[in-house]
Amino acid sequence: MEKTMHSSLGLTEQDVIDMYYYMLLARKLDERMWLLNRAGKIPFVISCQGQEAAQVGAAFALKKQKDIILPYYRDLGVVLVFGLTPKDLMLSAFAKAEDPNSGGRQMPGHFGSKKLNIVTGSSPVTTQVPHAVGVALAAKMRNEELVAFTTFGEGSSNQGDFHEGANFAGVHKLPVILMVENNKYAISVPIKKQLPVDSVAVRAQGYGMPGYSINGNNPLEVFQYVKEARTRAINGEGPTLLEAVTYRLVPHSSDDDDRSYRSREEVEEAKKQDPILVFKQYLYDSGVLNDEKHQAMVEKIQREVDEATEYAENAAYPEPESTLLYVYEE
Amino acid sequence: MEKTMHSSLGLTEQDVIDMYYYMLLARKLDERMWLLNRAGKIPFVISCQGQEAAQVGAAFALKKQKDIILPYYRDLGVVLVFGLTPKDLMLSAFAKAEDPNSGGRQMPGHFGSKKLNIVTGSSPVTTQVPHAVGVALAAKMRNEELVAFTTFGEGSSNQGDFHEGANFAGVHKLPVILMVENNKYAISVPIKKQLPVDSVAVRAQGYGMPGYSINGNNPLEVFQYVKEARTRAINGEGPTLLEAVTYRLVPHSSDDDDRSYRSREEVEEAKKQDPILVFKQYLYDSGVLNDEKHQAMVEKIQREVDEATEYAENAAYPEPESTLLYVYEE
Amino acid sequence: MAVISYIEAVTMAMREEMKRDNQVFVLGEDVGVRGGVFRATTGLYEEFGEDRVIDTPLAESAIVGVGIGAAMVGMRPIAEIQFADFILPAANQIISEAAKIRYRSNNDWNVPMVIRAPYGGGVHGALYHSQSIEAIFSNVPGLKIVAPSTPYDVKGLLKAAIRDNDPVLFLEHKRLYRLVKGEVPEGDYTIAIGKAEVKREGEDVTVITYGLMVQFALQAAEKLEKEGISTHILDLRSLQPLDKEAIIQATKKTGKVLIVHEDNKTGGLGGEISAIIAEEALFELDAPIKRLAGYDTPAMPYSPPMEKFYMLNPEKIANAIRDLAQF
Amino acid sequence: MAVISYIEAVTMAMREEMKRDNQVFVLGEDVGVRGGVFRATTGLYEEFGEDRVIDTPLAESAIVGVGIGAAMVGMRPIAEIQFADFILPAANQIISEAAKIRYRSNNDWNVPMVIRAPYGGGVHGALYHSQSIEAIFSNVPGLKIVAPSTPYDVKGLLKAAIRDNDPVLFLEHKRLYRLVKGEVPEGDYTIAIGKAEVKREGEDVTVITYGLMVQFALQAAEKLEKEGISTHILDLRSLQPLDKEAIIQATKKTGKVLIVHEDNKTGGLGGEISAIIAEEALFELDAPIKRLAGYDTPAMPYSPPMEKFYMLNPEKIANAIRDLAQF
Ligand SMILES: Cc1ncc(C[n+]2csc(CCOP(=O)(O)OP(=O)(O)O)c2C)c(N)n1
Ligand SMILES: Cc1ncc(C[n+]2csc(CCOP(=O)(O)OP(=O)(O)O)c2C)c(N)n1
Ligand SMILES: [Mg+2]
Ligand SMILES: [Mg+2]
Repeated sequence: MEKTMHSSLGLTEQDVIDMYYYMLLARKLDERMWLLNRAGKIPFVISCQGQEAAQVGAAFALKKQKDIILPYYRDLGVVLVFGLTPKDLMLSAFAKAEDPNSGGRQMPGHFGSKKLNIVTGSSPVTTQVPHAVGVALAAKMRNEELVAFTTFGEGSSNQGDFHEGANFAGVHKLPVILMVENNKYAISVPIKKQLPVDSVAVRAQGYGMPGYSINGNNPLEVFQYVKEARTRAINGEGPTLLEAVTYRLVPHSSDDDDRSYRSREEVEEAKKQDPILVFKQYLYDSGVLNDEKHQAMVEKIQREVDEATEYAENAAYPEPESTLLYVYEE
Repeated sequence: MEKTMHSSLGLTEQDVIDMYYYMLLARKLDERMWLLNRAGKIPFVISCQGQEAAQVGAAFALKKQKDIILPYYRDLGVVLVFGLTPKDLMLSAFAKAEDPNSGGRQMPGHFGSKKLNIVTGSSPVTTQVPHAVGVALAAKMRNEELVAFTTFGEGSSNQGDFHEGANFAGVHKLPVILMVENNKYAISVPIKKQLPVDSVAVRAQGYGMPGYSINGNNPLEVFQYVKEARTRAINGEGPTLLEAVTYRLVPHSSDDDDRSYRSREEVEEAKKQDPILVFKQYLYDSGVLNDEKHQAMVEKIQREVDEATEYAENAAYPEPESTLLYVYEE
Repeated sequence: MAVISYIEAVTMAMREEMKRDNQVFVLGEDVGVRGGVFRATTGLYEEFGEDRVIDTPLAESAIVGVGIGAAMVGMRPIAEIQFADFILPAANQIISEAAKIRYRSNNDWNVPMVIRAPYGGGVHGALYHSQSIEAIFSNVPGLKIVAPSTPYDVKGLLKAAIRDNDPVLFLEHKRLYRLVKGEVPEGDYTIAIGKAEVKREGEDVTVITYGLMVQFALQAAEKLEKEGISTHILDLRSLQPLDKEAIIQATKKTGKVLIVHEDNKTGGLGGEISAIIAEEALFELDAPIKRLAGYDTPAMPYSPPMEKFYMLNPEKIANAIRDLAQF
Repeated sequence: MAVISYIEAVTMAMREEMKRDNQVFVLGEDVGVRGGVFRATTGLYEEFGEDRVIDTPLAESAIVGVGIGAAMVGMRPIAEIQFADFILPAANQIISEAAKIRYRSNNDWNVPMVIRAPYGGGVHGALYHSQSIEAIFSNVPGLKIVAPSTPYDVKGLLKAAIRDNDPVLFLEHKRLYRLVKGEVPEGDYTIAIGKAEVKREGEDVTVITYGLMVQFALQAAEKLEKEGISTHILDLRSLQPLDKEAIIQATKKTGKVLIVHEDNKTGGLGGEISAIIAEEALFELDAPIKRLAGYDTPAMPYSPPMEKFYMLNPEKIANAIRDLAQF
């Protein structure tokens, strides 16, 4: 990265420090959740680790309270930027009543908050792609200046819903951004058994939209492409397919053991490109960050994570009988 | 077309006369079915008219009794070449017990015959694409030298099953040929409302396979591309996506009225490229066919269609109680 | 009051709702210029334009999925599935998504969408244009299912469905489209989803049914009246939620219950209805609870003698009622 | 005879059948090197190679659809759906295709395929990793459905399913995978699909159930025995076709029937079972036919107190049996 990349993109020093802060916050929350899981305190974790740059870079290019996002289960970085707090996320991890995503009904990673423009997500992969297209269709019909932004894994791009949604968006030239977070694996299945092509982005051509494969370890590059895609969308030029190439640094979830299907060397090699490290180096190199400031940030995050954990751990569970609520409008 | 195109493709005079014969036979059978429908004798017709060249050209490039085909409802031309007789097809149109496709259980156009390597088809579009891929997978596993060949409309290429099937075939480099018969409409919906791209063939790139858009009004061009695709498949080079560009010369089916959604001028214009006329002209120009021979062929076909109609009209219906048979193995 | 057909009532309800609320729009295959393959959307394209009457690509999962997305941000899509038989590519979007969105978001998001689907046989539709699909969706909390039998009910229920804040699967029997005409007021009225209606009062045998079979049962009852058999007919109208109270009342009325549906018997909705009675009104019964339903074959064949063999009709229903009356 | 777990019985059956018949192969997500997310295919990749244990792209409609294609030309695919909750993208391939191919081709083509799907809750799986999906497929003539409750039954039924010439949906309860162990012979045996089994003889109340609930019902019966209540337990094992004869016999045995399933009550399989009894054995009954089933919510929530509230357990079953015994 050029040392001045951020300023050439119109980002201030504070902006990039904020970006880094969100990336680190996502990472630290995620790490804490693993600890809590291993300590038997929460049943399940699904991670963002390795994908924070793609997530935070993209979210910074969107307009909060205006754009509507449909994130997938790894998008801790996206939803933090959009306004879910560490406390909200810990409440979800502990499945407590106050969890704003689902009131403890869904597993962690199933984000949703109407007031934050985060559309509720589910587990069956890729169903959010047609939803995002529908959100964009509504925006177009109502002449609202917003984009719908959705993400999914490269494995999930093989589902029929990806194809049907992308085609619909292309035909109607809708303001939607489809971003694949290509982390090289679908659980244990490596790219070459999922995809006959090197890049999911090439599929864009079949849907009459631009497609770009970009470095998902660089939040600034992701920021740039999402921003451009947003501009095109707002200008009525239709959808964009982006593929942010990353690597999943940890097992698929807390139920997985990745040693059976990938070598430790491969993982170690990937860790050298850990987006947190790479971006930290950039900020140091650009003179935006130094050890002192960094230490302060780490401590702040530490406190936030601690507080969130403590609050969530002590928060009340939902009433058992509340299981029966909200099947239909009440 | 070059006058000698067929010989440069290794086709004899007899071969191209046979091709033409099957095209004309398909057309005449189809026309008869419309008459029977309008006379109230059969409840439903779905047509091949305008797509005979694509169908017959493709079928000639395959190996009967070896390759396995999964045709769609318009493929009268394909299944005639593969061995279904006019009688068989009229038995299906009249829904008689002897219908080899389904014993009168399915609408006409739902082909199937195990002994002729024609896999049973259904109405929900595009489900045959994964089936074709599965047939090809089996062939690969068993080291059998054959290809699976399947067809579908351009509208149907927007279904998830197209994407999922094509991707699977690409990943496993399977011996399968996917041929889109692009007749410009999905019932009333014109291309531009179905597809954001000019050609379905561009989608091939997303599945790591070659894709070609070809002139579906020229049986020799279709023959050539299918033959090449077959060779690739047999050589272990994997699948091919072909798009044969045609035009649907008649309404979608006997239940449709196309005047509400396309102009008569457009249809008349397309009729100038009617593949039967174009190929007839080629055969005349090449000196392979003349009025006398043509007349004899027309008369032969006339007789075949008459005989088939008469036979089928007088054939027995299935026993009502046979409705209960073959839900499971018996 | 105009006398119109069942399908005209479908169109009238949509037109009135589209006028009333500009968030209402239609999407599906051939719904635009063509006005739908059955003509249910006739005139809507001309009146409301191509932005609100959208010819979609041929992809049911997208039709429903895009509808869900639009509905979540406050639009009121009416998605047309061309034939109910082709709803299955959208099963995941309907069952995993539309039906679960309110629940999974703890009441934060909801899906005010209608999915219209022409279903049923007796139209030479063969295996894939004749199916009844209600059973597949009858085990899906969060989804409502409606299946009217008259033009009047069509209009009132379709308007209620469009205004409902939860997803509604609206099943229109294809054979009823032009078979049945009835009086339908021009103006605004709705019929509450979840309420059954007694379509005929009687004393000897209770028939519980819905859709086309209501009409057939009424014809059977007419005939049986001359034989001195009095038939009570309950039209469920809504299949989810079921009107349990009405089912129990109808059972009490005669003590003999015949459940009729065109769908396959095994695993059909009749099982649920019978179970409600056997669980909550067993001692009201004077005879076994009978089900008259489609055979357990994969829908009905094309060949006319087979289709006829498969389909229920007023005679078959009359016979079953007679048997039960004589029990 | 080895004592093995329910999931080991799954693996053993597949391994033996893959050895016996080289047309048998496995395809699904993560079934290869990983041996399946639950480890059901452990060791198969190593033993039979990547051509016969295929890690597919993440696309259920293709997993089933490709399986169908291979099966039609004589292979015997075992398709794994990673969680039953994710079977819906394949609903069209299963219901419109696999189940109808023999019928629509007038017995010319057939689909000898098994679709394995881990289902059920009580595993902190939340809304989308806990569902019971049998009801959605119980109205599909042409498809068979099996849902065993013990390791012995797993092995015998899975082998029968693999050798069956029609498509079989093989439902494995996730919670049973490691909860239950039992004696399973090494060698070859099959259990006929369509045959229920009395898992416990009793006199006072009949419980008709399947899957995990068989184990819970056995625990409940154990407890109630001490209270002097004798419970008869019928394990359906096959859900399609149902063993009607066994259901009627079990009803006659006590005259009081409790149907138990984890799936939502409304539209669940219990309706069909109850209806069979109310139609064919009504006068054998001494009490209303009771159903104890999951609440009508979209599956069970994640939060432990809610999951616990939702899930059936031996206590809830014992209470229902006790109520019925006292009726
Ligand atoms: C329809 C469906 N099938 C299967 C699963 C189980 N599953 C959960 S995540 C996953 C892999 C997803 O891979 P990818 O799309 O690459 O996303 P990643 O987890 O790598 O970010 C699978 C198979 C699911 N959630 N939904
Ligand atoms: C899944 C599904 N949805 C809808 C239909 C109804 N339908 C039958 S043919 C057709 C149009 C098909 O268009 P295309 O694929 O271009 O083939 P063509 O008929 O033009 O040859 C439609 C919508 C269907 N058969 N299957
Ligand atoms: Mg991935
Ligand atoms: Mg077409």
